[in-house]
Amino acid sequence: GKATSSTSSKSSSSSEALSGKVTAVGSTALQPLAAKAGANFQSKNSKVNLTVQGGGSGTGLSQVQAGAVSIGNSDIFAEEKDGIKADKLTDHKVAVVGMAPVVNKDTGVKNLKMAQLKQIFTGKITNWKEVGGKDQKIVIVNRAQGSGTRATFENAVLKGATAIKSQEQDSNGAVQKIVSSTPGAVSYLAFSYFTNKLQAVSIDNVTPTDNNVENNKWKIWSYEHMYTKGTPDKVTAAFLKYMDSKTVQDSLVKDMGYISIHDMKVTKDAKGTVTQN
Amino acid sequence: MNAKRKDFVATVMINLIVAAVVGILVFLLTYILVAGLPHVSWTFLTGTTDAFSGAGGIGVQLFNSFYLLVLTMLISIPISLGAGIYLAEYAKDNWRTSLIRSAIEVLSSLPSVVVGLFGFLLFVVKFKIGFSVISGAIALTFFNLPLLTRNIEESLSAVSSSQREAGLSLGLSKWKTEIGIILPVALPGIVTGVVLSAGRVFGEAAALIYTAGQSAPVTNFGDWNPMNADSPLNPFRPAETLAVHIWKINTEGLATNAAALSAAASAVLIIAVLLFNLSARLLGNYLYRRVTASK
Amino acid sequence: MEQTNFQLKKQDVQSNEWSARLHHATRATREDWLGRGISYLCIGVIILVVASMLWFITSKGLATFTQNHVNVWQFLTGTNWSPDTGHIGAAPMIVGSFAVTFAAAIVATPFAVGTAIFMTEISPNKGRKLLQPVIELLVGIPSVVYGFIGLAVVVPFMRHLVGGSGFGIISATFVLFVMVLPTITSMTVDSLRAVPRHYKEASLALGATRWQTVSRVILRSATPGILTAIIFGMARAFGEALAVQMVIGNAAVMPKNLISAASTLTSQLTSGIGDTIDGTLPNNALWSLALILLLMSLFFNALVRVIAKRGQLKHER
Amino acid sequence: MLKQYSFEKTAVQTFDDSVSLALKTDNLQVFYGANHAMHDANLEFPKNQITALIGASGSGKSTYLRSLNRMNDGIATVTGKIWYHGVDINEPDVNIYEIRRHIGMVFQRPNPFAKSIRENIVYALKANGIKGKDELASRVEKSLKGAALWDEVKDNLEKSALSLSGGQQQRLCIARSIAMEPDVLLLDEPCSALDSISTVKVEETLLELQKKYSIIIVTHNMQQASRVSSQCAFFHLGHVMEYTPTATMFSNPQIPVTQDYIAGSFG
Amino acid sequence: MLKQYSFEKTAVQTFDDSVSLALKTDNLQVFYGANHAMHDANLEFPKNQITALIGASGSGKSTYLRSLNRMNDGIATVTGKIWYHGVDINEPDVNIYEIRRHIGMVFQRPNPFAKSIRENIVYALKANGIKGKDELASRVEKSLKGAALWDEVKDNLEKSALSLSGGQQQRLCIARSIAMEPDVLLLDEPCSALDSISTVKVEETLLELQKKYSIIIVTHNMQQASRVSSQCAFFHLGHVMEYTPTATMFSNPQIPVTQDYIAGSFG
Ligand SMILES: Nc1ncnc2c1ncn2[C@@H]1O[C@H](COP(=O)(O)OP(=O)(O)OP(=O)(O)O)[C@@H](O)[C@H]1O
Ligand SMILES: Nc1ncnc2c1ncn2[C@@H]1O[C@H](COP(=O)(O)OP(=O)(O)OP(=O)(O)O)[C@@H](O)[C@H]1O
Ligand SMILES: [Mg+2]
Ligand SMILES: [Mg+2]
Repeated sequence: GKATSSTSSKSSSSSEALSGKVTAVGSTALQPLAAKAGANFQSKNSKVNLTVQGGGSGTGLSQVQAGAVSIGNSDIFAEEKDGIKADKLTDHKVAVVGMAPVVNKDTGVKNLKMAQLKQIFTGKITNWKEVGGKDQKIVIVNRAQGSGTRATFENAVLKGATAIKSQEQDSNGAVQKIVSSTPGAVSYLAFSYFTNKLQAVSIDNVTPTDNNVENNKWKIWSYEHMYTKGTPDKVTAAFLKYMDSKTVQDSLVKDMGYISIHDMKVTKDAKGTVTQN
Repeated sequence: MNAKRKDFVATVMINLIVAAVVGILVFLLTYILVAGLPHVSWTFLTGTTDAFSGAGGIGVQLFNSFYLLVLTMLISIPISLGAGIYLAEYAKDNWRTSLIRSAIEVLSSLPSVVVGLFGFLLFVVKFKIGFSVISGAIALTFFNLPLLTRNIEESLSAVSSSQREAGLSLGLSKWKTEIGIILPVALPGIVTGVVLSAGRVFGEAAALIYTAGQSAPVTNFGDWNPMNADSPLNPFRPAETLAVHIWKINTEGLATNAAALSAAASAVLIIAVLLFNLSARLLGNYLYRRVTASK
Repeated sequence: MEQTNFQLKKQDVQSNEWSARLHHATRATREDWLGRGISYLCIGVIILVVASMLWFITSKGLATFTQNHVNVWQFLTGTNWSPDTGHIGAAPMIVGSFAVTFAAAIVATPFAVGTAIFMTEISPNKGRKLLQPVIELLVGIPSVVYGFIGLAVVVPFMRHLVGGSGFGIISATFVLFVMVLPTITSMTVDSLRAVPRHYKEASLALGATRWQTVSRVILRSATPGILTAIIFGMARAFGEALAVQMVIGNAAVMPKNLISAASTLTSQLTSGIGDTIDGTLPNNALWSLALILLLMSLFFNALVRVIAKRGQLKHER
Repeated sequence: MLKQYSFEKTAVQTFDDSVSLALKTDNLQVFYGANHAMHDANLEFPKNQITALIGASGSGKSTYLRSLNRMNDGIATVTGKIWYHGVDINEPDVNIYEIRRHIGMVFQRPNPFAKSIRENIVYALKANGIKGKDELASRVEKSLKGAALWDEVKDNLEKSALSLSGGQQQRLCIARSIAMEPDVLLLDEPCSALDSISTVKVEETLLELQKKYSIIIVTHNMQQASRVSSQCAFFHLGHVMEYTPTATMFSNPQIPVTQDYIAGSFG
Repeated sequence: MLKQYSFEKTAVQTFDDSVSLALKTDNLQVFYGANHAMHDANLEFPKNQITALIGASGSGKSTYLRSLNRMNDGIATVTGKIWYHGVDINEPDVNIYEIRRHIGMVFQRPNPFAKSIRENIVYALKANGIKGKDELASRVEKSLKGAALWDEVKDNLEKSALSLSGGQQQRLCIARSIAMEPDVLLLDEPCSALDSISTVKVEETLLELQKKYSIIIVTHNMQQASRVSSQCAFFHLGHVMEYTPTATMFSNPQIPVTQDYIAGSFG
């Protein structure tokens, strides 16, 4: 759609009807939330035409930078991506997502040390029995290079080490299915994709829960961003404001298994430095 | 007797092959139908999707799939017809023609995501058409053109040349002969091409994600004026198709019953394809009989 | 008798009226111009589409070499694919695509041709009424569904059958085989049906068995059509991503054997493209994969065409 | 081995000014690529007569006939002149569609369109701008009567033409041609696929038609040539060897090659 | 309108025991789906003679002929018995390939394979397991001589069969058939696409061949029937109306329908 948006003031005495076009493109992880919020927003502002599409964080950032869309959805800080001039973009954090390692149920592993996890993903440990599980080969399922989830995971777990070459999938759904059906499989997923068919793994006996994310006891988490280029226009600003409102943050965000930005007790910056609020 | 034994062996082999193929087909179809049909209900068929979890009905997506198909065919059939006629009738048998043929075939080997991105950058972004049915239809046309063109060309040139001579000897133009006399006879073959490419349209996801989009805005099925923004016929609205919906549920869907939803949607899709194929054949046969006056 | 020279006859004098009549453009002439115009236009549109796709992919795909100054040879032969760290060796994907496409075409062809023979020569009735609709149905199943069925059925099956994780070229081949089967079969059926009937009769009347007739007369004269069918099948296999990606293991490493994880050009491209930024090396590298794919498919096309020319039989319609 | 006959010795008649000609060719030559299939054919076809072209298989009869209404365009290279109403219709700028309207053609194998009987006739009429239900219906009736087919099909005009018997199909093709009201009708072995009854019918039709049309017919059947034609041209290996009144040709052939052919003793 | 003739009144000869028969049908009926195309045909074909089948288009001649070597399998339903060497070859368990080897067939339109002349003949031989260069070469020569084609093609055996003239192609098809050394040769209007010279050649070939083979030929051409055949069967609307020695049929037809047909006055 047109990246531009126009506001026509068909003013009544009390309120001004918003109108215009907003297109948000990018992260598939953020897409359902944005879509639902967008639909709600639109039902309140019938003159607004709001489209939310996926395409991947890279696409979102590229296109918002090019001015082709009004909002670029991303799982990742713009600063983390080469080729994106982050200073030209404005970040709007709309949710926090926690991620955890998941393993196939019959590996018999429920808890891992951070170091072990790193060794597994760098290929130093290749059998579950080395970490107290069954005698079974480890099958690593990674996320696609460049994906936000992988970046978050590698920042928190590998800390600069390179993951061993392995299977790569590009969606939570595929990972979920592969891990639950492949003996010895290990990967990582956003909390909201946990099912009873796979085993979420605690790290150093910290369980992957929202609370632990909120106080940064659980280290693997990231923001969901909505980027705009320069100052957003009126409708876009109104929508972003709506995203930050209590209505969205307290119900939609939580329903979806994400963590409200309002509940966070810490802040992380693009370099990964965490500060208490 | 040797030859006869070979014949027997070959027949047995072919029957085995067919049995294997049929086995695979039947397995696939039952797998999808058995998993999906129990979850299909009227509300599922007509309801709207929850943008959030992907749960809920697939009414809009179902409509979108058909609408996109119709639009795609409206664009691609005339073009491939013209191109097929060119290849069958006007093209000389030289290197230029075979270059054209190769180029067309290469087009069909491009990954859908490439075509999708091309469509995205060109139609959605550059021409500012936006995520829309029409962008999707154009992108899908790119897939359809090779197969349809080849198919139409082959169906046309399979028609006996004596029919062509008959037309020309009456002073009919080449074009009139081709359109009025050869085309009707070639119709059944062309329907095969249409059916095959329709399948591709129904099943395509990757290209549509970037062009027709992944949202199915609730449309007003009472408003059939294509000019109106929320009319289902508006070609400029984003339109998630059933295949894209299935893809979405499977990749990022959060609904607790995602597996059932996807199975049900797949089953519905198969039935939709079946219905389309059957009606395309029926229509094809009807037209064939009409234009050729055969029983 | 001697030949008489041409003499002007009475009727030749009144030529003006007829000359006008026979030189005038008529409806038919105009129709022909129109028709020519339309069909040239249509082929022009297609050429334009192909050309712009080619230009699009080529310009994006060449950026890796022109802007990022990656060595073409290293790109083609390197085995380390991690664009984020600047390593872009596409050999694993080239080998993967090559293997999967060829294997699928090789496996699918006998099945498709066998089925097509059944549908045209052995049991035309059942073929037309039952097999054809069902086969055509398969084209409409979305790739994801194939992928998940592959994941749920083929991968565990292969795991039990040959060991390993079950992900690999062999599983991908199997899934692709099912996916390209409909295309190859339907198009083969069409070309078998187009073989003139009297060819078949001539052979049968000589006491040749059905198989002899099929293998030596019918298949031979349908060869060009069958090869086209295979091209289109391979094209589909080349371009397929979603399903392959789930069952091949999608790991950018040189496949060691048929059951170790591998990846294809298309699956890497599809899974990576959304997460890269326009104009950066990782993005350009993916487009280079698309370019390779294009070139490979051009090459196969030419190859099959050459084979077709060789084996072609001239026959009247 | 084929006997060698000299191509120098030919016997080709011409007509004087009192005879009006329908068509005439001047040094017509036809090449299929490098294959010189027709050498210098100089023939004159009088109006309202039937001229038969005879000769062995491959002697170039069809090649010659198809050149007359430019059906060889795009297939063969045709040089020389074809005079029709004082116009050389072998010129590139001539409107070939118009020529074919005026010079109709019927082929060896009946080739009706896969349409109804009526549509077969009406299709080309409509394409040439002839409209009006009544006009069309009367043309259909007239042409079918002209081809002696009306009685057999008048109750079934909507039936598929392909359901007719071979003989009926061929007569339909003739009807289709004469519905365009051509001047000249070219027929390439129109009876070779027909049984004797149908053949007789077609021959009767031709004899009737020559009152209105000039007819040129290729035939293998010498009896047929002698039954229907006034003039007869004998082709041999791409050369017109003899062109004389039919009676002369069969009773008193002028040159050795024709004599041998008529006697059935060459080759 | 077609005149109605009674199908009750037929004149079909049989032979006494002194004549040895090549083939014989007993109540042969053929159905194309619901279309009853051939009714109760009872015909006996004597050895080493030529039998002609005549009749109008659509009367069932081809249908009958094609049933004799089971070419109608899968196309039509054929009931009744076909006796060949004392075996009913219309039984389902009979090896149809063997039958077709012994009962060869030549079609109306010459249909050589798009292979070389030699390959056309060798194809079926090889398919039947005949090997050995010399054996094959001698068979090729013998059969081409048998079909009176040898002299014309002997220097060009590797040429494509499609480059031959129509008459040559048809003789090649005959050669291809007799290379299999069949007992019986079925020919369906073998000369309808041929010029008179070629026709004469083929007829001569047939007259020669009858010394070794029994021949059944469908023809539209009554002159041809009278020239080559000893027996003649007349078909009408799917019924065999008359079967008599050829001389009798043409000079003294037994029943009204044949009389009318021979006189050229029905239909
Ligand atoms: N389309 C073609 N391309 C190349 N050569 C051709 C073509 N048509 C005919 N010829 C050649 O031209 C010559 C004359 O053929 P033509 O068909 O005119 O003979 P014809 O007298 O009509 O024979 P017939 O009685 O068999 O119909 C032959 O040598 C033939 O091989
Ligand atoms: N394959 C077929 N399917 C259905 N009906 C057929 C088929 N072939 C022939 N018939 C019908 O059977 C009848 C006899 O046809 P057949 O071909 O035997 O006639 P014929 O005597 O050989 O005629 P012709 O002289 O035209 O060759 C006709 O009514 C015809 O329509
Ligand atoms: Mg000819
Ligand atoms: Mg017949």
